[in-house]
Amino acid sequence: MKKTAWVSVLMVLMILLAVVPALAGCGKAEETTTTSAPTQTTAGPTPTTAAPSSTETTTAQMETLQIGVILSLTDWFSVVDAAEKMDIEYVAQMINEDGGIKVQGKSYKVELVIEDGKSSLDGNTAAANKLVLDKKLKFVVGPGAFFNLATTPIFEQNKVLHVANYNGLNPAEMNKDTRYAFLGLDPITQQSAALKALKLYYPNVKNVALASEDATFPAFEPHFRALVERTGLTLAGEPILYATQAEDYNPIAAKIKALNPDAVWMPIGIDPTYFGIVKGLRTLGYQGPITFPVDAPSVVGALGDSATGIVGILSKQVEDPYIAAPMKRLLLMGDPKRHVFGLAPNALYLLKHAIEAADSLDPTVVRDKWETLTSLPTLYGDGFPSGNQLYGLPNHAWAHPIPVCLINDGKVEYKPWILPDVTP
Amino acid sequence: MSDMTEIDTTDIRLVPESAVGQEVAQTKSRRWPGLSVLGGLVLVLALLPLGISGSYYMHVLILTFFYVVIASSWRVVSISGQFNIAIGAFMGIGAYAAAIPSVWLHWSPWVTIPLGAVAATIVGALLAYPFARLRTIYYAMGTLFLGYVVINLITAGGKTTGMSTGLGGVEPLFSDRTYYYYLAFGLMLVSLACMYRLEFSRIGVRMKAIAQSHQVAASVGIGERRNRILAVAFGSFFAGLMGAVYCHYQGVASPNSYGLGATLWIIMYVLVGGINSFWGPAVGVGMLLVIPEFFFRDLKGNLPYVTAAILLIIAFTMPEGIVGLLKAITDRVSRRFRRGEVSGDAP
Amino acid sequence: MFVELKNITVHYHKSLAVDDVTIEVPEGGVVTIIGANGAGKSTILRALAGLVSLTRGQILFQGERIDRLETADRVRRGIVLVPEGRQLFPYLPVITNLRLGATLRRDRAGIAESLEYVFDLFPRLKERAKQDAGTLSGGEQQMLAIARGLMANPRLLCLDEPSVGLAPIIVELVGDVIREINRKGISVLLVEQNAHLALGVAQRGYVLEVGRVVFQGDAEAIRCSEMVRKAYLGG
Amino acid sequence: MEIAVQTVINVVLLGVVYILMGIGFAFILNLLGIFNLAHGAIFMSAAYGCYLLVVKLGLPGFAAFPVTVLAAAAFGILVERFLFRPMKADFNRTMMVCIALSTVLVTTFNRFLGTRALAIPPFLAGTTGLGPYRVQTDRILAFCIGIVLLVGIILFVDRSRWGAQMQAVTQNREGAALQGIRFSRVAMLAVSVGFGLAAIGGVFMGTLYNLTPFIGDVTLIKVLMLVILAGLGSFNGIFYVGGLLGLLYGALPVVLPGAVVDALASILVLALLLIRPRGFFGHE
Repeated sequence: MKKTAWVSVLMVLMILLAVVPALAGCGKAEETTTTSAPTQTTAGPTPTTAAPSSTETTTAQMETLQIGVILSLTDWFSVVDAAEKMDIEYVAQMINEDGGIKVQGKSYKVELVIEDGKSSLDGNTAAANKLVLDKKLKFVVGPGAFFNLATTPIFEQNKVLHVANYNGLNPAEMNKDTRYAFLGLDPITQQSAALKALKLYYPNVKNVALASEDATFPAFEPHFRALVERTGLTLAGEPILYATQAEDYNPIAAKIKALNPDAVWMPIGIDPTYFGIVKGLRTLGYQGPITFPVDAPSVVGALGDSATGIVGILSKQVEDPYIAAPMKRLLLMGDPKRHVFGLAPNALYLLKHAIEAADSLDPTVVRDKWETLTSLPTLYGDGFPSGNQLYGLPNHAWAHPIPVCLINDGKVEYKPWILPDVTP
Repeated sequence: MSDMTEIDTTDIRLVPESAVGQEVAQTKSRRWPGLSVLGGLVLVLALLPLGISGSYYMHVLILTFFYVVIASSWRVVSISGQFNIAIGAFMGIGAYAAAIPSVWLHWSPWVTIPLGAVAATIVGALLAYPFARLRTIYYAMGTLFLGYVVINLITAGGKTTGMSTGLGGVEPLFSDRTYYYYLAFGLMLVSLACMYRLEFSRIGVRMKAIAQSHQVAASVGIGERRNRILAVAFGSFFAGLMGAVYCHYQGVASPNSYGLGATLWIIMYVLVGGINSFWGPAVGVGMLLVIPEFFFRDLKGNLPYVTAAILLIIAFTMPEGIVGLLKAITDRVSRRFRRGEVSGDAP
Repeated sequence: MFVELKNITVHYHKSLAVDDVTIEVPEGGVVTIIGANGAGKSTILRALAGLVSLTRGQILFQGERIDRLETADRVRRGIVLVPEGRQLFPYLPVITNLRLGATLRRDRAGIAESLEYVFDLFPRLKERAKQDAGTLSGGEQQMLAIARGLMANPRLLCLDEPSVGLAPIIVELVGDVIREINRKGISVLLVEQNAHLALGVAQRGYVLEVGRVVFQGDAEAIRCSEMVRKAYLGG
Repeated sequence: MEIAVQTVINVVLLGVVYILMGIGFAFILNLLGIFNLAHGAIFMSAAYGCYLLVVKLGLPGFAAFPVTVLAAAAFGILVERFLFRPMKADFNRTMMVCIALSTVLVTTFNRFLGTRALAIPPFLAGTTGLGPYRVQTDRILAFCIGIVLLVGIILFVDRSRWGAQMQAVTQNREGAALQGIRFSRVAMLAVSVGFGLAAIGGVFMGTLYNLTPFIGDVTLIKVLMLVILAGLGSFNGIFYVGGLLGLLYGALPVVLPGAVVDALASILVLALLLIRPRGFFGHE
């Protein structure tokens, strides 16, 4: 009997152990990023929770438009997507504050239906099915990266207009037959900004070493090679590939160093890999510039004094004097020091303007209109279509000015944003 | 304690000692209520698409059917005393054997699905061969590693396998989900029938005998290695078949659906349901897949807490899984019942 | 009485192994339990050491009930079992095996003294102190097992089949060792199939058959008993 | 030449981390028969714990390191007492408990700290000259601490009372009980030492590389490989095999691209395993 008492006490403890963080987690979603930035006082008067209550009164009479969002909130890709969730919610709030999405004289309040893609193709399939079958949504934002492999067929079959944050260039994700697929940011265009910035600020660079995560690389390879050529550079040696799930990136760094390139270009990967390689390269005494998509404070925080000679693209910071107005507004809606990936929020922003341009809530009408548009506002300024030939679709993939910064000795210097080259 | 030598350094009870053929001995009258419940369930599931056609729950149920078969096939391997941590890999072999010809050669799904099942069976049996001399925890560790190697090979396969991102564009079998529902449901019924037949056949009893004591089994002329490989081949056939159908249904094949994590969850389904009972895997899938999907999906990032809590509760309160607990309860009830009628049962 | 097992009943894997057995060991005495294989002799020792729990009955040590105590607490009181099959630590050197015997002792001087004593008793072990226990011969392993038991500074040393699998000459040696141990004032409870050896060293004995005591008395009385002669002494 | 020097350093460091993790895992496996699938999560949690102590509480690295390790060891005691012991060494149940524990830890860190890649600030900043080559000072420090710890572990296992008791329990549980060794205490010690060692590995990895809530998974696989190949019940084997794995994963990426490394390394290990299915150094 003493045993059973023990067991029941344990059970209660276990349940508490499981439930308390769950509940705490629900309430504290906003705070997840503030915790990683100790210097919150510099933010200035930026109410994080006051805003929704004030807008609720004005939007109360509006009808709502549900927009699906697929993000991976659990498992490995959540390193990216957990932050995206917060920002896309801010963008929705921003749209609602501005009076929602206006279609045929009516205003629709945006309500996001966020589903967890679980960082796997299976999880994304389930999420897409849930949005399409259960919620009967007509517009979906996301998912990011190669997860579109799983979701594109479902959306196409059900004629759901879907705007991916970013994709893996796999033909199964977007091709001439996927007429409902749109893309918030064309990855090749984005990378052209990296090379352009590199050439601009380091004119002596003649060749670059390309280091990339291996799984998605085959699809990107020809485009990256063409891009290097278009920018007037050459590749130093063959591309260096590494597994997504390596622990130690020093061997990769040593390999890059052995090529002795003028600069290093890392177009695909996630933060841990970038940081690992940069740290390794700097330790080895490699002096040349390194370019990759960054979040400036994260880079400085994680790399310390190894953060030098970095040409970063896509860092969004309030102190950036060149920052586009919508992006600045987004940053000020929460802790401005948080890490903004800004891909899914941008996709939602694009979608809003496309719907308004088409003046319809029918995905097919919106699609037909969107295919005729050549300019749309984005969070980063004026967007333009890119990669029409690459995807075989007119105006489905979009690009926009890219933020650029130089990081030297742990100090960030913001540079004018670069207008990337249009991908054919 | 003369048999001390045959117990390995770690004295681990991998497959609980269930009485051989205990369930065969059940009297017919006791099986009746169970059968009628089963029949009712089959009927409800067969008619369900009329009500939920085109809803998300249909997707969940289709997945459920797949995983019931896969978890059951793992349990079939386990009745021969083999704690095989490579079942996900066998499923993956089936899936990729179907997906690669489908994507690159545009073969019909009706060809690639059987191909996947056969490939998984053959590869499964071949790979089982060198491991058949291992027992208990050595076998578990060896197969765990085997699964890891298979997934690594898939991941290193370059464009052919799509590497860690997965292979997209696998041709669908049907355009209507209802057909998938009936296909998966039908396959589940047939597979479960086959497995039931095997488990309670002579071969199944032999496998259980091997699980309890390979020496005793050998002494009565049961070929250990042969029966163990047979169990793995049988299990991997169903795992491969379901893997192949699964990848055609999802339209993609990706290594992380078949890796160590996926395999461990399949095993968790069985352990939660009860490894000692034929219906354990089905109940486990219901507990760990259907319940979270139906009722807790909106928790999103917090969903793992629910599954962890389920695991802990079961581990603490039901050592033999849910079905084990139910069985203990019905046994107690029926014993009390019988005691009222007939007194003085022989021990 | 020094050690008393009062009316103990033990089930082993749900089957009855020992049924209502009473055994008494006087202080400083040598008591033996003889019986055929599977009679439940070892089970009695295992129950005394706390490796199996009692279904019924009591175990008293100097009048104090110990049947609820953990094995370690019984060892601390001085009840030490040298198990059947020796149960050495095969991949540890002899000296470490011996020191592990003194796990619960804290008196450095006392441990050193015991070590000296067992090395005196078994000079072979001193020669092989650095060797892994698993590499010793059968006889040496038995010596080591007894020596390890002595390292705990026992007051009652229980020996489970010490002669099993040993050459006759070594069996004799075991007998000598038991007498020597007893001379130091340590009580001994000896379980044996080899009744010659057992009755040669014991003052009292119990004969066990299928979990029950069928005969008990002085060693001499047992040796003379018709039944025991027939069953265990080969004539 | 430089690449060779760097590779040697990488190999040695990775080897040290693998050995630390592997020994902890093996303690738990050999003594309790528990396949501790939460070992990677403990490793990850410790790295995050150290990060929180350094960055949030402002503790100096040299203080945070031991605090983290002790906290992990204390957590090990709790886990043994409240999660492992009630399972009565039932393999299936302990597996469920380990997976649940790992899920809870990973999810919690992912919920609260998962939105960006973090790194523990270096204990000693900068680089040190090693002849003509430069090496991160932290790596040298980690290497030195690692070697000291490994020597410490060897001494602990071979020379100390507790080490002897742990080995005794591994080799013969009942025999050990008869010497008055309390299994529950040794088990508690094993789990706590195991978790402590995992924490040391985690802090090393956290300073040298980056933190995400999922770093544990990759390392767990390596540890499983290590223990499988070394064989059950073997402590020495882990040192050799840990070195081998360090060599495979430190040197192969230099010559091979991406996923081929994992594939080749695991095939090599599988081949070795087929020669000696019970591992190379385990006791039969």
